[in-house]
Amino acid sequence: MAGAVAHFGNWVTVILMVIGLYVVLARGNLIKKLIGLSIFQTSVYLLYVGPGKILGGTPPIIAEGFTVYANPLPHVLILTAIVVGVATLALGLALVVRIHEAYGTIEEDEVLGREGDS
Amino acid sequence: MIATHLPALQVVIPLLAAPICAMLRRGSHAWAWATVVSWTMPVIAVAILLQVLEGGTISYWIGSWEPPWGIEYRIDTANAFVLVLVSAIGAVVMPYARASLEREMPADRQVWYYTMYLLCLTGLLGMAATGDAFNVFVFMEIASLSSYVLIALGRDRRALVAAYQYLIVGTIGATFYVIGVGFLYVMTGTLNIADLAERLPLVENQRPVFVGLAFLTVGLSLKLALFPLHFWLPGAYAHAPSVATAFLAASATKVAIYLMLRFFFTVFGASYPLADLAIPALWIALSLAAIVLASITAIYENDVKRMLAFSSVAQIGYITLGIGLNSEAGLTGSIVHLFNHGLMKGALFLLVGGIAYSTGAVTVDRIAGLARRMPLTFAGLVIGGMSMVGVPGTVGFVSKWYLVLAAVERGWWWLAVLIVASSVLALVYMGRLVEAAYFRPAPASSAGDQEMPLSMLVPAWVLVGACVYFGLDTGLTAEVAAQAARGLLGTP
Amino acid sequence: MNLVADILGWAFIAAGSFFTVVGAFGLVRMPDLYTRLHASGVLDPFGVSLILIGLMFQAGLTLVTVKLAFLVVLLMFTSPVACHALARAALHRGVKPLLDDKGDASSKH
Amino acid sequence: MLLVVTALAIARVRNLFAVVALGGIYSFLMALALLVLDAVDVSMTEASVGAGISTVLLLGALYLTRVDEAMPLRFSVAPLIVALVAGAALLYGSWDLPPFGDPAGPIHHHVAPRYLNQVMAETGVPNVVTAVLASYRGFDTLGETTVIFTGGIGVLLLLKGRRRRRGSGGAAP
Amino acid sequence: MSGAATMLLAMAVPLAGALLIALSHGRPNQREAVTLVTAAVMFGLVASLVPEVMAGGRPATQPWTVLPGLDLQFVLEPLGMLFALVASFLWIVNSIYSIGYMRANQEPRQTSFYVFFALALSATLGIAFAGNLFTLFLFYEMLTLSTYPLVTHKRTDEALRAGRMYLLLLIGSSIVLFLPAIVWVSWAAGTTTFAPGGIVAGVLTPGETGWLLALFAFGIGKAAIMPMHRWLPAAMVAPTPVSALLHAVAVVKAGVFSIVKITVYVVGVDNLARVGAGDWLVYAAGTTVIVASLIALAQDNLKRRLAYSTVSQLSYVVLAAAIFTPVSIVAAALHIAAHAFGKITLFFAAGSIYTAAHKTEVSELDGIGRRMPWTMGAFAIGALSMIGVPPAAGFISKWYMAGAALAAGENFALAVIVLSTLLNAAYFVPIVYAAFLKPEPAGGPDHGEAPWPMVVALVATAAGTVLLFLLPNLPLSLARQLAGLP
Amino acid sequence: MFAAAAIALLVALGLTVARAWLGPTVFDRVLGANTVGTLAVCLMAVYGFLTERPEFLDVAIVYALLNVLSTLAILKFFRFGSLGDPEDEEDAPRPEARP
Amino acid sequence: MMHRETIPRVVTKLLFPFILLFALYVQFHGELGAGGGFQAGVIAAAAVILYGIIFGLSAAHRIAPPWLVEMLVPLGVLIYAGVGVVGLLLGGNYLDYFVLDPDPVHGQERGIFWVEIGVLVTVSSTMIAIYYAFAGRGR
Amino acid sequence: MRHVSLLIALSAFWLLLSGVFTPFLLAAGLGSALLVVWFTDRRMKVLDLEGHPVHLTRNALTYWPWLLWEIVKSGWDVSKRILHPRLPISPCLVRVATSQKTDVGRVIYANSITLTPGTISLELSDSEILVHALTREGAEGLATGDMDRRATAFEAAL
Ligand code: NA
Ligand code: NA
Repeated sequence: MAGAVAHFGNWVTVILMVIGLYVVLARGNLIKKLIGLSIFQTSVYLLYVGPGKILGGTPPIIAEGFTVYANPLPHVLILTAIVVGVATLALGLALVVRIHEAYGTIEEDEVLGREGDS
Repeated sequence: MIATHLPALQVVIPLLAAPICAMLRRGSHAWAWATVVSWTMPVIAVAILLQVLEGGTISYWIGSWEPPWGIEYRIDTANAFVLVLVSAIGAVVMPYARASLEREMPADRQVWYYTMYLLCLTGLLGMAATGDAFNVFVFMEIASLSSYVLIALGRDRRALVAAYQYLIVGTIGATFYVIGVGFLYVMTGTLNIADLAERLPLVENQRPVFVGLAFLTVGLSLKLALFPLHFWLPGAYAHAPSVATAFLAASATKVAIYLMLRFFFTVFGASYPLADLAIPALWIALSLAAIVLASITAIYENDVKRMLAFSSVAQIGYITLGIGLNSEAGLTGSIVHLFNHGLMKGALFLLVGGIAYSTGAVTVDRIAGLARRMPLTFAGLVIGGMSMVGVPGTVGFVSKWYLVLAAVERGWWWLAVLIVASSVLALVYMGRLVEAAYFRPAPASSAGDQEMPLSMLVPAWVLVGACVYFGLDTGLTAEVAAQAARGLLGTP
Repeated sequence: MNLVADILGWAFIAAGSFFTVVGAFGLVRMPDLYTRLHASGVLDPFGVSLILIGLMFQAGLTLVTVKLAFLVVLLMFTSPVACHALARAALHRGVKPLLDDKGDASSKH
Repeated sequence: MLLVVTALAIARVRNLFAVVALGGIYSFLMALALLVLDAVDVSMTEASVGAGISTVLLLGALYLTRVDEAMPLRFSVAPLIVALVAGAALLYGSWDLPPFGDPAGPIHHHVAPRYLNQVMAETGVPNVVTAVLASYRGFDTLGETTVIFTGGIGVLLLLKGRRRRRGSGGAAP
Repeated sequence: MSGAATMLLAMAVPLAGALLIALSHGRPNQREAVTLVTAAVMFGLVASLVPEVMAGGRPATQPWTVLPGLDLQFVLEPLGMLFALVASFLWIVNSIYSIGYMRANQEPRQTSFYVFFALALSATLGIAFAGNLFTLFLFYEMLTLSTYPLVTHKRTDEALRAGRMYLLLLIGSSIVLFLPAIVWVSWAAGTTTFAPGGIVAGVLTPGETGWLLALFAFGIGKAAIMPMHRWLPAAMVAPTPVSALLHAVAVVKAGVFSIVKITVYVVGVDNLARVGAGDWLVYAAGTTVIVASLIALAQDNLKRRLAYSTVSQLSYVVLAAAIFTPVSIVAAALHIAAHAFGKITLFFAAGSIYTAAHKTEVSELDGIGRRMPWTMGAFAIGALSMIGVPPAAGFISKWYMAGAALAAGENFALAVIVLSTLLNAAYFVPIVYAAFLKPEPAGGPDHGEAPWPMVVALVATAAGTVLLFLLPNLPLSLARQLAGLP
Repeated sequence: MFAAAAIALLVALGLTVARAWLGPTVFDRVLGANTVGTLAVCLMAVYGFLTERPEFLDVAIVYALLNVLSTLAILKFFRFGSLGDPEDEEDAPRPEARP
Repeated sequence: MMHRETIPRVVTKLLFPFILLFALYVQFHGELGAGGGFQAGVIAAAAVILYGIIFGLSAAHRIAPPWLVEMLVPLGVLIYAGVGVVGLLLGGNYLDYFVLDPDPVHGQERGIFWVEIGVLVTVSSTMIAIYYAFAGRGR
Repeated sequence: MRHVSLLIALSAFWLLLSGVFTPFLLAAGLGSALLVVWFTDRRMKVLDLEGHPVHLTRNALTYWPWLLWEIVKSGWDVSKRILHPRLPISPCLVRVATSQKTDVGRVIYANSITLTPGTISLELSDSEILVHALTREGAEGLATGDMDRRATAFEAAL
């Protein structure tokens, strides 16, 4: 039981990853896929930041009266990951817009179906 | 003085050059700027390689913070070699890009396109040079994002779809990589690759480490298009602008392979000898599947760029096969083929791009009889094709030789025979091209076709020449690759 | 003085918590979009502001209080804007409000 | 928990506007979770990116495309299996991770202590995250800025300029 | 000039020739002059090496190390000397013939024809001079590639199909079987350098030796041991000079040459005789001899009949080698030369008939001997050589072969030789008979001999066939040196 | 007491997410999103007191600001179908509404 | 012309100065508390985007001209990477801030300050540029 | 005038947010404030009567407490109805007349309506506001025009 509680965060990470990955792989809508991709990426945030936390600690901003701080390194890494994620999303959406202009649809099946008549 | 900063300059120069390039107003200026910059890259890379060969591993502390607290650039023979490959390909394609892009892209986009190219170069060089597992991810994303754009701007609308699919797959791959690194980080507390290698034995045989390795492997396999995770590659290579295809085919997957080598051998090598895991059998099986199935697909492919793309998947199979063989000869074969395949695929894609420049689409039917109108192009294609087959005197032979040697060393005769026999498949698909171009009558519609401009032909032939030169003078590449292999294996 | 502030603070926080939960409950219970908007008005900004004000009493005269005050003002400014825009957009999109029959003794409905 | 519910809702709902709205919720909740994990900077970033920029981006894309997702032709099992296998692997691996919040974990004893203990003496910056971000690992952040730059120029390259007619494949050969 | 330098120069000359021919595009006279001069110079260089080899010298050079343990290496020994001599001489004759044939039939793409012909000759010399298996393999493949454009010269769909078959069978077999065999040798013996007595002797077990020999025998598809022979009849679509090149000058000869060379210098004759691992080869080769002869008998198309004759004759060489005695090796070496002269004569004749009379079928040749006496006379001599009747060169080699079989107690081989001789006679004699003795059908075209260069060439090779019978000293002594006989 | 407030806010958060999940119109979801934003802001403030580091209110302020931005963007967009000009907004193509 | 969106217009007008100042506050206090160049950039960009949403894209183009925005995107990277080069020129390694000032700690502060500026410039301008690209595509 | 007042407001805002009084940060604050004033005025052009209604500060002191009390009263009322088992609501739409002269005034009034639980302003035009009320009583309360008068008085204090 204690183990299950301790791993609650991990469960959330795992479930988010599964949902995200499933949406990316299974959904045909190109925008929905990108959203799934974002969820998939955010699952990583918890994976990194979770272990950085120390119970009874505080955020890693040095202040008087505190000695136990969370590990700042995962935070730094995830900041970068978030930025990368948003850049990817922007680029992906730009591509979707162009695909829509070229094919008139953003459903994967239809796009692939229309490749013949280019 | 400047010699000590070469590792940083290798990456920082194109990184600085990219924003400057973006501020330029005219495509021709941007081209000139990007050319100048990309030409300094191989100079630096070769200088680094010489330094490494002379003085051993270089460690450069960015921001003067000592590793593992700061980010370290750590260059040994293996990545110095990769730097040389990437920067050389980058330099060669630039003169080619001008004429090629002028036909494929509106003028107002060219400035940014060259910016993207410089960024892609930055990313790839950074991935190869850095000694920090997370820094790899950052530069991987620079390279990936820019390559999505480089691909998307192909003249065919299918380029957009290909780029989109590449973006999805590439992002999943990168995220898997980050997850893998995350596990390793949580178990060891460090991100520095050398430090990881030191600290992993302390947490040997723990599940998070295994899972980390698995995620890393899958992530990088997606990036390097290991069979069956290669599905994104043919579309991406087929529809991208020619210059982008040539550059990416010759360099992007290679850097991912280098990273795979780095993690398999430097990081995990000490504590988890590959032989102890179930991975090698599967790995070799996948590599062989790549070689055979992708080659067969290439045989039936009518679009020449797609044919070459499938051929790339097959050739990557050779490289990963060498990794799976896990011996000095095998790794030497892998590393030298990584370099050699870069040369020959670069050459072939540049040549095919030149054909596309004249004819628009490049299908086997379309190039019928073209050899007479474009003799130099097709002569290069023949040589490149021979290299692909592995004819002695070309680079393709050298790599296969080491792979066969490694297979024989292990006593796996069947594997040696398969490696050799698979060349026949390459012969068939390259033979189809040659037969069509030389031995079929040209359709009347091809009357206006002519050789691509010299600015494109010369770069292509530089790579063709390299295929032959390094096939004849193998000392350089094979020796360096062997040293890199020893470095990765930790043997003297 | 401190004690008074403390007690006042707790009172505000308790009231705020109450209204917040009630508002959220209304958000679920109300029959259509517009009535739900009313329920959300209990929560946002009303209940939330009460909590924030309570926190201000707890913090005393510090920078934190100023920031909390800013937050309250911000919510006061922005919440009605969002609420109004939402209702207006819904109306324009043809989401019909559920109306009580005019003239009836509707209050006992 | 709520995160999971929201994520499921995102997966379920077909109107993409609703998905955008739910995405906002998801982001807020994620930010909240990050705050609870003491990752203040990350939380702030996730809020500004997830709730702000992503929303605007998605809306922009939706405006240029369409709002509703088509019904899938069939329920495909393969993606689910792939996702579940990856999830199982992740779970398998995370089971043996150091317990949550345990100060004995390896990451609290290697590399990070120096940041926390020396940061004032070495950089004079109390926000350790900022110090690591901008100095110790400043090169990562340079790369990160370059990623933004890449994404920005990439979007401009794709979307700026004349809009091509629908269906035209591009320049004629 | 040292022997080694002469060898390199001899290989370089046709390359330079190819370049000059290419540069002479559009000037037929210049182009053909260059071809002839190149061929003559090459022959001169090769011939100049004879005294040294005869004296027991083994000029050697190692110009290039591809990879550690992998060298480009040339060593001239008697068998190579003999092969080089035959090939370079026949090139001269073939060139003369080609000039007549190509012009008379107004073939397209003549420049590329001469260019690739020259390249093929360079590769052939490379094979003849090869000092190790790697070098042999390299030039073997180069020969395949350089002859591919010649095989597909007509560019028709049929020609392209034949070309595909040609490439796939030859390169396929060489890569799948030949190359692994080389790797095996290299791995087992630590070297691929040819050495008298064989380099795997004592290294491999008898069973392994048998397998190795099989890999070589079938991997060297140019030797056309069944079922690797199929490319040869298919390649008949090519112009006659190309057929001559394939059947006589270079390609199939390179195949049997390689087998003999490997038998002698890699596996080792004594070794094979001792361990008995190669006995099956006698049966494989013998079967090929008989089956191919029977097929030849059934062919009406003259060139196809000649092609199957070649398949059968090549297996003579293999058969001889597979008896594994010194005398049998002499026989094999001699038969390479003898068959070369005989078969080129036959093909020249077939090409002349085609050029002059546009006839391709055996059944059309009634009475043609009277219109083309020189041609059919030469044909008769070639046929005699094939059968093994004096005064043609084929007799000597068959004589040695039969002797070796007798001495070794190889009754099967002996039976094959006898039976196939009868079969050879059965498919050649009727042609000669019909040409000279049957009446010409009415209404046929009125024609004389083919253009004079063709006639000159075929008469020269026919004369060579006879000369080889009368003065066999040079080939015989080379062959005896090869076999280690005094 | 802070904890009690936090629990109350969490309960409210759960109910709001339930509304967002249930819909049924897009506007219900937007309302849910906006309300979650406000609740999150408040929760952050409370959590700051709970952990004795109330100065992280900055984060809450950022949230509040961006919450407005995203809500306005969604609604503006929903009415006029663009993030662009008010001048031609009535002419702009409208996406289909889905109740 | 009467704007139909009176309420949002009036309220956001009121808020703009404070949003912008808040962005700058986050920027300059990145070393002390949460936030930094990235967050500040996003907030500043959000102000401009909000302006565009309320007043129209052309109005947004007026206050932040596209050419300027497109120049600022690379400029930020250049500033950041340039700080590294300065470190190089002053005899340190790349991105070495210690050499930026005789007092190494002060050098660190100075370096961090400037790279954060670089991040701010690139992030804010990129976000605006992306918004422009999407919003402008529809016309 | 507005510039100065905004500058002061922003500077104060900075100081309150910051709480750190190093010379550098003080200078940065002043610089930032100046920058923002310049930008909002010259480029955004939002620094007008609408955008910076400094003139309204005086009357805010009387209007706001009254409004807050209204909010509390209505909040309690709506809460009761939410918790009531029978959910006693009677939603209706009403149009209320406005007497404010400026947009700002009308916005203040409309926002006050919305802020008060139980009523939401839906449409705003020059002379009236369309209001959705949760209950008929709420609608009638608005119809008395008390809030309208107070809002007008607030606005008129210029
Ligand atoms: Na109200
Ligand atoms: Na209200």
